Amino acid sequence: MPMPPGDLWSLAPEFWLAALGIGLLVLDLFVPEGRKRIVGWVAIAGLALGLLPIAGMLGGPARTVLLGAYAVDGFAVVFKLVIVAATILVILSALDSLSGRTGFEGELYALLTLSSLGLVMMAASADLIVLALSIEFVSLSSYVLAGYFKEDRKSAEAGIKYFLFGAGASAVMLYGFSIVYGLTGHTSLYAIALQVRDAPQPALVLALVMVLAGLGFKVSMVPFHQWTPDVYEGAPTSVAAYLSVASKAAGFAALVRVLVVAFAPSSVELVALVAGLAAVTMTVGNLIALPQTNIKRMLAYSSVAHAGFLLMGVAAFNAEFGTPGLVVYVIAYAFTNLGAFLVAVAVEGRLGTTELSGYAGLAQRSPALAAAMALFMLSLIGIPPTAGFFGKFYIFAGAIQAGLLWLAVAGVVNSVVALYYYANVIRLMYLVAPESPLPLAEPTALRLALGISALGTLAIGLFPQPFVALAGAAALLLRF
Amino acid sequence: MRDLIWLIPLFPLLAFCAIVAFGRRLPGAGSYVAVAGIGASALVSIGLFLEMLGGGPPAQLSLRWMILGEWPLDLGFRVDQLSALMLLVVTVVGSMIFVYSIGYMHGDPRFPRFFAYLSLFAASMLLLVLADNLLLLYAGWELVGLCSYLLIGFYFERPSAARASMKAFITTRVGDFFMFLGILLIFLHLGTFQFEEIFARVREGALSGATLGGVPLLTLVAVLLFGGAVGKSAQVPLHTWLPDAMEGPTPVSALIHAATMVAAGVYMVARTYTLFFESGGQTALHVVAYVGGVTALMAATIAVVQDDIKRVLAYSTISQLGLMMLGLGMLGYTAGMFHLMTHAFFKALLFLGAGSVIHAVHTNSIKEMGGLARVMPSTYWTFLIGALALAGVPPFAGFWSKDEILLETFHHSPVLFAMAALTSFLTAFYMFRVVFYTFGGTLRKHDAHPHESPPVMTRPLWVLAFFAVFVGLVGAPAFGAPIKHFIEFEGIKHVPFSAGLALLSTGIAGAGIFLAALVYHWKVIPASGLRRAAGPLYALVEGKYFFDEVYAVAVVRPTLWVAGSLRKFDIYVVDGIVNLAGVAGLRVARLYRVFDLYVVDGVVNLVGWMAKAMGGVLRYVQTGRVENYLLAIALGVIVLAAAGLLR
Amino acid sequence: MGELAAFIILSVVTLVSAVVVVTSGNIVRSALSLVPCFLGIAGLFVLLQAEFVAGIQVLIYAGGITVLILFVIMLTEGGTGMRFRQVNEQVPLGVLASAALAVLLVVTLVGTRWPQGSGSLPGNTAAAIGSAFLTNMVLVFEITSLVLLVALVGAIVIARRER
Amino acid sequence: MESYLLTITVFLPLAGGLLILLTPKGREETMRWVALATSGLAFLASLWLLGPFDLGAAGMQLQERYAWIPTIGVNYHLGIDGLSLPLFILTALLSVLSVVYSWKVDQRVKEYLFLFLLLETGMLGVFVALDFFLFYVFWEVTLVPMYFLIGIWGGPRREYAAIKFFLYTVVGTLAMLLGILLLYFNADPRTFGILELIEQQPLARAPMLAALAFWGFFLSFAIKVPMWPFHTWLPDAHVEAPTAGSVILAGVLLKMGTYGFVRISLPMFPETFKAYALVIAILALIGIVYGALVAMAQPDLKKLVAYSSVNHMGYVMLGVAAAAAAVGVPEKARAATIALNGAVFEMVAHGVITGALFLIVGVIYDYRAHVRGVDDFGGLGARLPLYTGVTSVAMLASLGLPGLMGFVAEFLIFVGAFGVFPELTAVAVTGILFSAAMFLWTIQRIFLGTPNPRWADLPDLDRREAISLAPLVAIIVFFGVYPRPLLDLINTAMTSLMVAIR
Amino acid sequence: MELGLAHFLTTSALLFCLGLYALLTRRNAVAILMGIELMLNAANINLVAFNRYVAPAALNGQIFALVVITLAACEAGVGLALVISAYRRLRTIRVDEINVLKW
Repeated sequence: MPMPPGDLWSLAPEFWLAALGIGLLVLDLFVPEGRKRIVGWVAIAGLALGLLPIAGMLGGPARTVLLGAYAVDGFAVVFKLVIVAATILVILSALDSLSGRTGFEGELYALLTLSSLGLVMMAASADLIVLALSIEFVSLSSYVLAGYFKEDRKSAEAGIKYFLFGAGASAVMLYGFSIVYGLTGHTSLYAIALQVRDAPQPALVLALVMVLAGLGFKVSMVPFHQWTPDVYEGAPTSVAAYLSVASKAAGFAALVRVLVVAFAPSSVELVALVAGLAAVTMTVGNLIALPQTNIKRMLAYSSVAHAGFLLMGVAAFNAEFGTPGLVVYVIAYAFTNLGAFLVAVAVEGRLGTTELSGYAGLAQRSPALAAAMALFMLSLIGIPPTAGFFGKFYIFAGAIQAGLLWLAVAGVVNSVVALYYYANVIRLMYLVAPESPLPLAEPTALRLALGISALGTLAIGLFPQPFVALAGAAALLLRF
Repeated sequence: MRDLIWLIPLFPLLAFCAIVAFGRRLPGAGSYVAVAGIGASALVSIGLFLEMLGGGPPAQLSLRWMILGEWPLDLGFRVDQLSALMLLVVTVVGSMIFVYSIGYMHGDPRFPRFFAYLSLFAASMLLLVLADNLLLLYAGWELVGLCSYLLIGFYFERPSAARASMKAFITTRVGDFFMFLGILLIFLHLGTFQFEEIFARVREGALSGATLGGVPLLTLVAVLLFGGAVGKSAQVPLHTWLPDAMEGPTPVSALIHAATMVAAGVYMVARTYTLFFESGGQTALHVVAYVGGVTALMAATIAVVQDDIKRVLAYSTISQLGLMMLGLGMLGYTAGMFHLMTHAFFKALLFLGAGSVIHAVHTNSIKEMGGLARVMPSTYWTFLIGALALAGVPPFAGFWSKDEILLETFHHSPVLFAMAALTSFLTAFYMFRVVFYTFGGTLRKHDAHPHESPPVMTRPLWVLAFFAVFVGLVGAPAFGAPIKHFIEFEGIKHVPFSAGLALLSTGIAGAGIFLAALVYHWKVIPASGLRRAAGPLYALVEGKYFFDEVYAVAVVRPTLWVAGSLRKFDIYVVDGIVNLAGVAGLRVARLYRVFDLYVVDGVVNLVGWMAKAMGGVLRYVQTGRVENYLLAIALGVIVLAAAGLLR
Repeated sequence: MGELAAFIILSVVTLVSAVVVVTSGNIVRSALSLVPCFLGIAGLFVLLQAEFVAGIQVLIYAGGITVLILFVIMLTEGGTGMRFRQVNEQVPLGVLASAALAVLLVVTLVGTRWPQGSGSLPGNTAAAIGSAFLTNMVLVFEITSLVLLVALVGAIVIARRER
Repeated sequence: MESYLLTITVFLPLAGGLLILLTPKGREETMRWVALATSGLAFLASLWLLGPFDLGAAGMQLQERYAWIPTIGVNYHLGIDGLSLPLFILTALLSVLSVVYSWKVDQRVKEYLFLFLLLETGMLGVFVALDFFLFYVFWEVTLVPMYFLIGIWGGPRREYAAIKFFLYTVVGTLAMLLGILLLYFNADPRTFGILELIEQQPLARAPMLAALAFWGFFLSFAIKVPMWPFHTWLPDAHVEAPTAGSVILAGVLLKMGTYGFVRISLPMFPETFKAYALVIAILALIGIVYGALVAMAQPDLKKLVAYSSVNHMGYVMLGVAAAAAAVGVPEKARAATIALNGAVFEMVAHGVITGALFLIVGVIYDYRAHVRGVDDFGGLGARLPLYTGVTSVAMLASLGLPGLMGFVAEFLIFVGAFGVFPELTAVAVTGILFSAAMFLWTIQRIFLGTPNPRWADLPDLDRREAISLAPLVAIIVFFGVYPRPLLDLINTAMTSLMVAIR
Repeated sequence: MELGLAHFLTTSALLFCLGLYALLTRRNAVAILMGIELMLNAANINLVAFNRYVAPAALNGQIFALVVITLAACEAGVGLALVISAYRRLRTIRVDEINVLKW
């Protein structure tokens, strides 16, 4: 049967990204060694271009294309924007930090671009098969990215660990998918949603849990989070940033779509389940983050904790503040956490360490860097007027509106715990004397990336209206 | 004149400001300004007084101080006979003392500051007197307290002076505390601070029925107010500050701790007499009377054994104030105020005389003085006049007023009369003990070269002496006792003058003087003999009835102890609600080698250590071994599924 | 009846060889015993009238993946000839967990009343699948190709030594 | 111009701060002047408010209202009334004086001044914000700079004090956030507008939720005040903070707590507040006596002043609690009004007095002796007459001597509270005894007695210090003698408030 | 007794758990990979079986199965590549010895 051209147009971004990725691979062949940065810049330019068609779809009608296999709605569009933007920033940071540390620089940019395509599809796929495919797409590329520094013990270890864990999780998830398929006889989420209402309870729960294992692994939700710290610490810092922001965002998009679209109509107590998971996740993440001494590891646990906060938004999906809250939080978190990682990249690049002790007295050595880091830390704590605060505010609002006051309180307590290790970074940078007064210089590309994320962090906090509007658009997630 | 009353406190205040601002640059290094200030207000007060003599309505003047909700709060001045008299006393005695100080403080490094303080005191004292409401009265009350604090501690390099000043302020503040409660009660039940309104309401029985904790409210209020007076007028048991206050320069003792401030308590009782008078069964009055009586006697006994001339006078002041209270308490409204007035004059005189003596021989101990009568005649004669007045020898001022009090007492309570009588006997005795020691015999302090004080000091003495002689006559029946018509409280009829009693009191005074002469002049009876005769009583008196010691043990130390232990409590308990948790956390954390320096104790520990400890434990779930992670996945799935299914 | 017999034989083959795979102390043997397992599964597919899938199963799994695995074993420790303990110390937990899950799965899956689908599979599944891949499953098809591409590039990048 | 006056005043300091960030390194003097200029301008602007401000009228004036996040009904809404105006001006004043005082700070000047000005903007904003979201933002904005001020320029245990301050406050504010959200979602139409919410009384019919929200706000405000037993951050913070920081802490930040009680808790939850008024009054009472006694035992001058703040804020809370307890009891309305007036007046008074006291401590500690043990001194009175005089005035004002600002405040509070909680107030009055003893004892140990040779050559106040102290002393005396101008301002606001919650 | 869906499901369930067992107990990364393959195959059996019994109308199940097979192949490829590079660097593929990264 012929496809309506509108469908193809609405797939424009995906096509563009695919073309870009392949194009980069080809380009890489012709770019001589040592000039590979060109590939990176091209990738950045291409991705930036890719933003346009996506943005063009904002406010468009929510619909599915390819017979319900692929959703084109505000929700997907917003997440696509976040993902692509994040990828751009990551590549910017990689430009400086990676050159010289690997012989496969060009491929790296290509892989990042391609996997961003995978993420984009994850956010939009409305069919189990497509979902499984895109998830694997992302996973495979992520495994490779995590183990990219083959000469580095930690990187190699991160790669293999990530692979084994991920493969296991996705195997479980696929089995879950198969059960879902069995229960409804469909692979399209929307078709499933129609059937799932009177699906037999036990099997459905089992399926749900197995699916959660796979998606939870992507968003690093307790108890499927354990890869996070090891991989973040081992993987190249830029890649860690990428995983912590882009792939987490996409994971949440998929999670929400599956739960809200496919499982919400069923009689399973989703809210209670997710709320519980949220509480556990944020608590575990924060508590373990406290004693960390390595910035990447600390950020890893903190990202687990933030997954918990985001799950809070998922649990509140019935409330009108729930999904928008989630989206706002994702956006805020994306800018902030990327920023934090970018600073980590910069410090690692200059001092060659990712230990927190390296941040002592950063305020004297590089005021700009320290100020930015302080901003990001405050945002992660949730101090206004930063993005983090607004996200938290919105998520709490959602929880309270959904009648999950206890969860909100848990969130509050956790924020206080979190304050501790974030404030510790600030303390190190400002209150502790540096061991050497030598000033640090940040490279241009990184400075640009940092500037963007800092700007974003502040902008969301000061002028949230556009982002709220965006979230509102995202809220019209296509569901029955 | 009536519309100028606001000037009265203003002059000294301006003087104060001027001296603070310009200090030594002023004429007479500020002293002239101060004298001018008090002198001006003296003139106004005299004018006012004369007007008052002509009778007529009280002078009234008030200012809207604040509006709370829709309820305004006015502060104002009001001059009736009572306050007119008081104004007169304060300003006249005050100006004398100011003048005297010019000579006495000559060459003092903080000369201007002294006059600044004096002026401030005069201003506040006048404020107190003029107040037409409790609030303003209280304000003046506290301010004079402050001035007395500053002036007692004027030689603050002397630790004793510093201690004395603080003791004075805090002890009086204990009294003020009760007074303040009384004021609060009044406002709570009558909703006003204005004397006139209060009295009117009370007279129409606004508080008659009410009780608080079983005590009739009105009585309670009156007694609470009296508490303030007890503090200010150094009545038992809050009298201990006054003797120490003698650390201040002598003019200060004369002005503040003899003539004016300490009399403020008496004035306040008289001012709010209605409350006492209307109190059920006049219980409040009896309280006043008994406290006064006890104070009078006790202080007199102590005065007998003091060797420091100023301390003798101080205790005598306490005792005289006690007499005034006694008078007031015995319905002797007029008598009390009358004695206040006369006492102001002759006690100021005595102090200044003492000051002049000290100035001459540079010692306070009467044992070291002697034979000064010849070298400093005017001091001697004026001092003698003062002594006679105090002893109550007719026709000197003290006689008339004291006689009034005895009269009232005699009519209402024999017991108290006995005490009063004994007091006046002792008074005569110790005063002449001082006189004989100081002026009689020969100088016992040999390195001193006594000389008469400069005229700037002696002239005020003579002025005061004049008053000490004649001011009492306004109470003399021979002249129709004008004071009784000037100062009177409707509802109390005066007890008629009785010659017999007058004779008796004169006899008592004479006896006292005679005994003193026997012991200290003719040395017929050895002082040591008296001491032995008194025996333990002497020890008791010598030890001033051990008030200070008791307070030290019963009040001061406990307070400090409580404060100290509360501080520890604050550091170790409140701050460390969870210090135990903290310690526990510390252990765990040490165990896992997670340690952060900047978390040390307190509630911070709760979040800090406990969280860290838990984190420290939990992190070891993160074994770094994939098989455990994978197991976690499996178990997670199973548990979650079980949870989901079992619901 | 014959179906059932066939099923039993096939699943026995599958499971038994699977048991060998997961328990054998010799990594090479377990790798080899993947082959019968996969073939058995292919057989089951045939029983389920999924001939095309069965074929692919044989080609890719029994053919490709197993060989790949054997290669890797040879390139790594297998090649060194030394023998290591193949199981870690969480065997009991592992047994427990997988047993528990097995019970859970079997009970639920068997106990569930699955919806009865109407209609029947097309006779020529290969053709149907082919056309599906070119029509409404085209997206799946395309993505799959991209996934293969990424996997390829990734594998090369990782496996090749640094230049 | 006038319609933007508030915004301009609030953000002037921030502008100055940014300017300072742009000034190149090594131009410290310029930075200082910029700071002085901007904060000074802000102060002048705050005074200028008195012009357009209609003293007679109740309710919010000079309001500015722009949609900020229309989707969820958040507005940028500023306004000022008799309650906030005095505090607003006080804030501006103390900031200027602190800048003047901090002239000699030479370590990391740029950061110092920037943070200081940022802090000022936050504080000013808190007092004029009329939208919960905005209020919350400003509230938190004050937090971070203070953390740095304590943490970088503080005393030996600064890190501990700083993090402690940070933690306590954040705990409170997050609780407040939940309270705000509870109000928001129960309102109809939903709004973050403080005035609108007070108008609506959204939780009036849900006592359970009301209690939750109330305690949420309570936690936040009580920690800020600080009420016993949440006070333990205060001594550490005050002692470790640099002098200017302590001044701001004691002078303004603590007021934010009591301001919150009067501006929000009281009108928003009158019934709930009434229900718990007794508890809060008792806590306040404990704070009063406890603060005074603990202060008495402090060997450290700065700690002593800090604890005296606990004592004085106890008075304020006693007044507020009394007002709350009188809700709906017409015959107690008068007492309540008086108490409330007193409480607000005490806020200002304590701001001025304690500000002065901390400056005084700083003078001796930062630039003279570098010790502040009460017993390290003695006999300074002869050496530094001017300093002694100023100190005495401040301390006497603090112990409630008539004719000085402290007396008016305490007097009103006692008179008012006595009409509501006679027994408690009677006990509270002993507080004036203890504080008297405490301060006089301090004066004696520091200034009186035999001069300590160790301080033989201490200089008296220099011009800069005198300048930063003089206005405070003047205010203390003036409003002590004639409080009418200030009280009329406060009274209009408080009267309408009492009417609103009756 | 007629051959039914339940039979296939049982087989797949058992297969899945065998794979899981390998996953949990094997030290050798390659062995773990084999376990994963078994689990994927179990999923495939389910898919195909369901397609046959539950939703025979369309071929989604079989297509899904094909996709899974492809994915399995990819995973094997990438995974084994990682194993090799890990072995090069760490001289071991026994996962319990690969734990520099922990806590």
